[in-house]
Amino acid sequence: MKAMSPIVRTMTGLLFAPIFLFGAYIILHGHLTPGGGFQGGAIIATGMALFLVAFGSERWRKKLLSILESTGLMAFVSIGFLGIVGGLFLYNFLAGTGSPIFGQEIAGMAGYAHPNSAPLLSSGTVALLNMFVGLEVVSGLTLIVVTLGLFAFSGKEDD
Amino acid sequence: MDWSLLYDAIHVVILLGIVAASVLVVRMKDLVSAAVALAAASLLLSLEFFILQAPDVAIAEAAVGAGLTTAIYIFAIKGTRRREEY
Amino acid sequence: MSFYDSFIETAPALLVAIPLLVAFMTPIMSKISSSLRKVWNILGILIVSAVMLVLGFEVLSGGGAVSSVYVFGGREGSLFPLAGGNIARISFYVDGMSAFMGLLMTVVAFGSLIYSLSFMKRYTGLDKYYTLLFLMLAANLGMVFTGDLFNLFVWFEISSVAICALTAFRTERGESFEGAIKYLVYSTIAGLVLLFAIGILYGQYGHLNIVYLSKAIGGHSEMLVMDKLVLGILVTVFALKAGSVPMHMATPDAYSEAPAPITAMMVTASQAGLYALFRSVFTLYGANIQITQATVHTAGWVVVILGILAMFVGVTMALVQKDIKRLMAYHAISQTGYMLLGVGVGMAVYNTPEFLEFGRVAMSGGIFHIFNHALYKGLLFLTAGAIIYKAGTRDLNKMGGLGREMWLTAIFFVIGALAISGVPPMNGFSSKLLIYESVFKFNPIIGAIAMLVSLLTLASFVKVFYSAFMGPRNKEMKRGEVPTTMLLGMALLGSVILVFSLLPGLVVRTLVDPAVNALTGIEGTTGTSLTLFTGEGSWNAIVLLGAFAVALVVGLLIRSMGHKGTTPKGEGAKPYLFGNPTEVDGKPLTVTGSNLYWGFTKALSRYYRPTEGAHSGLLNEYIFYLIASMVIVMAVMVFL
Amino acid sequence: MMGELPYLAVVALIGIGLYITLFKKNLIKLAMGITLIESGVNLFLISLAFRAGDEMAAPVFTLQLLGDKTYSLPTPHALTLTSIVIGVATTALLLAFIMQVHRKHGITTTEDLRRLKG
Repeated sequence: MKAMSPIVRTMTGLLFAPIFLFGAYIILHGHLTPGGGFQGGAIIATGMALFLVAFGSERWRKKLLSILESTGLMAFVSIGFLGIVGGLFLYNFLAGTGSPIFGQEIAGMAGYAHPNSAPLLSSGTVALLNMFVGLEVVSGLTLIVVTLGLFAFSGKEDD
Repeated sequence: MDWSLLYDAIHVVILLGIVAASVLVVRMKDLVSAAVALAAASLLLSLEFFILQAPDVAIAEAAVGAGLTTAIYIFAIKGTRRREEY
Repeated sequence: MSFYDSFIETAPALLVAIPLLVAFMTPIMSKISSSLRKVWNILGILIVSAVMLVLGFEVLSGGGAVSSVYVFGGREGSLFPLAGGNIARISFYVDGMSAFMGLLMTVVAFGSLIYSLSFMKRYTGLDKYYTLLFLMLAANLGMVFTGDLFNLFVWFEISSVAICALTAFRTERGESFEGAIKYLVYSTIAGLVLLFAIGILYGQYGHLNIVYLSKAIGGHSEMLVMDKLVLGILVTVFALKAGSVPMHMATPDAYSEAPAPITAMMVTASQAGLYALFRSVFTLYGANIQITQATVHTAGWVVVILGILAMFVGVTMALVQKDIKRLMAYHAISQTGYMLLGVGVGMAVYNTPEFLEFGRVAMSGGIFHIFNHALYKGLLFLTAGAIIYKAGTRDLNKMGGLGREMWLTAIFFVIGALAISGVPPMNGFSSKLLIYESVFKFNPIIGAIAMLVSLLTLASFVKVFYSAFMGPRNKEMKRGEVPTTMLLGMALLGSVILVFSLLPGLVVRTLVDPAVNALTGIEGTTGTSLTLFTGEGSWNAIVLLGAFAVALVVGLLIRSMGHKGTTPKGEGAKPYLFGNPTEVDGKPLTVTGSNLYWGFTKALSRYYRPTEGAHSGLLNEYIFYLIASMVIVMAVMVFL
Repeated sequence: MMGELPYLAVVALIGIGLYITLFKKNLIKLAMGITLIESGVNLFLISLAFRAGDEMAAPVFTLQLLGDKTYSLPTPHALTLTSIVIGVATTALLLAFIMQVHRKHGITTTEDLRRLKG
């Protein structure tokens, strides 16, 4: 499909950054506040759809998107397999170990009645899983929108 | 002023809006209008989710239901025919 | 805890996770090179089969009780139940029935994958094909291992989406999209209704775990109306997944349009629906049978009636088909009827003295038939794929004479056709014998219908064999036998069928009895290593084959006593062989397949006209059938 | 009384969705009907979660800081999220198929989509 008028393109450029930032926030704080990988990913994908409509769809690289999608899913399952080290599939082997990657202890914080009731770097693998789900959802949903958009406007047959 | 009354009134208005928007989906012969009505229903539904204390679902519904699904529907209508004949 | 124990404990999760990992890695492997993708896929299916074999051996040799409980993210020792009996985690349970279904799915997936290697060679987008194939395997396995209702819904939907995407895989055929749309709309509506029912159960009991819910449902002094409604919905939705009449409308469309190896796997996916049906009646509603007995018996009768409808409508519709795959798809529906009938009889007499008398035998027959059906139906779909691969057409009237060059395929077809028609000594006969004898005691008329349907099945496969393999050759068809990997896939399934035919008692004892025990909680057996006990008599394939051999030897002896050296003359010198040119006045002397049973269909035109009219192809009508049958089943559950 | 109101909307949404799937011939309308049924089921699950359940389940208190005593159960939220994901996947797949049949055969209604029958 063709790109739209300069006004739309400028506005999209302005809007895209906040949408992306909001989505990233939702993903990264998925283990603390409402939301998570899927919600944040969907928000970013909405921004991508806006981008697609405004700037046209000729230069989207579907191959890259599908590789990103596979990577996200694969990383998710791999983290599950890593859990076998701790005993079982999908076992949360990072939580509370004190490791710099999301391993911060949350002991001693009970009764801390704030909506954000734990530090950002806690929760072990949950946050990592959220990120990979986010990656997968962004690329997957964008892929769906790009494919359907290409199909609808240019009639290019692939898939 | 009794705020809970206002809260209930908003609740009722949102539910009525959902039903009205879905009736519009049935009535509209122009499919793009129907898709927009569907998006409106979805957006009101996400507000309703927020009222029912499900903020995470509300975010997802707003992004997916009102955003992406509508985009997909519009693409599909572009790829087929815009009017519903009968 | 030894390594083996912890492996067994983790195995259910691995069996879902490994196909998922293989599926997601396939596109990346495919980007590197296509032979790497092949190796990766074969490696994946080998690992899955190995894990499934070990797990299956462990569970089935333990007699069928729950042998492996896996809780996601749980720590050893504190797995189950959590404090206060609150089970908030996702858990997998594997008992005899789940292991039985898992083994079945893995065997068929193995055969399909090997067959696909050359069958799908001429298509592009194969990375997506194999991704979806493994996704479907993961969904099927997840559906039979899951221990909570919501996961059942998720796997149900993933399986539907994968099936639809694969049905539409061959984009050059416009009809494939039509089949995919119909199946997708149908299964999506069914899935949403299922989610609604699960929501009702959650709202009432605050749990999704099947074990917990089964205690809660039987925990009242009498059944709640809501629970009966939910059972009605569950029975309808899972009967739809299994492809039972009158919710079968989209099933033949999807079966006939999907590539042949996928159709073989779709049969196992539909049997996952059967599994869910049995599990929801026996495990979810049958745990406190004193309270729920009346409801379970009503559900049993509903299942029996659905089974009879599926058997009869399926086989009669198959008899008039011209498309070879559509014919087989209707047979799949008809055979599903046998399983519903067998297990339905078990449900209808559950917890009464009759259950020990014939109900358990009927259930063994039904569950044994699940395995047999997946094997021979898988084989038949693969042979159909081979026939289409060479003939270049699906229309039975345009084929002919393939038997001379494709004699191996013809042999595999005959094995499958004899097994599906229940001709002794094939495996289909052993399971049908169990069903006939016990159903006859339950209700003689239903038993007679079951036998009649078997006869019609044989008739329609005679039609296929006649049209495809015999008669004059069509010049446009390709010559020669199909590639070796396709033959290998068929040979795998065919040899398993032969083993099952010779040792029905052993198979029943090792595979079926643990499954029945797991479902009903009543220990029992219906076979020794060679002989199968039907309650009335017994069946031993070796003895029958021995009698055949003796008769053959006697016949040959008599033949050797006759005159030697006589040679036939004239027309008698030309025996009617595969592919002989038999022409009269320059026209081939042949009756096309669709005219073969003209007299029969003409005589039954009063039945055929409305039945064929009901399969109108109109999606709105199909949805109406679904909703109407759901309402009827719910009303029956509540008011009877 | 306010707690029961969403259930009326659930009935309306599912009813309207079923009406569309039973009586509307246009394929895209049919897909919209399925989306409406899905919204209805999602709303049903979320309404169930609101102020339901027993003491053993872990509730979500969003408005507790404001002195509101109502709570919501987290499990149906997870169910609804999954249902939304599955919904968007099936909708996209269905619409892709619908576009394909239109491109190949010019089919837009269920009346024309009946070459597989009998």
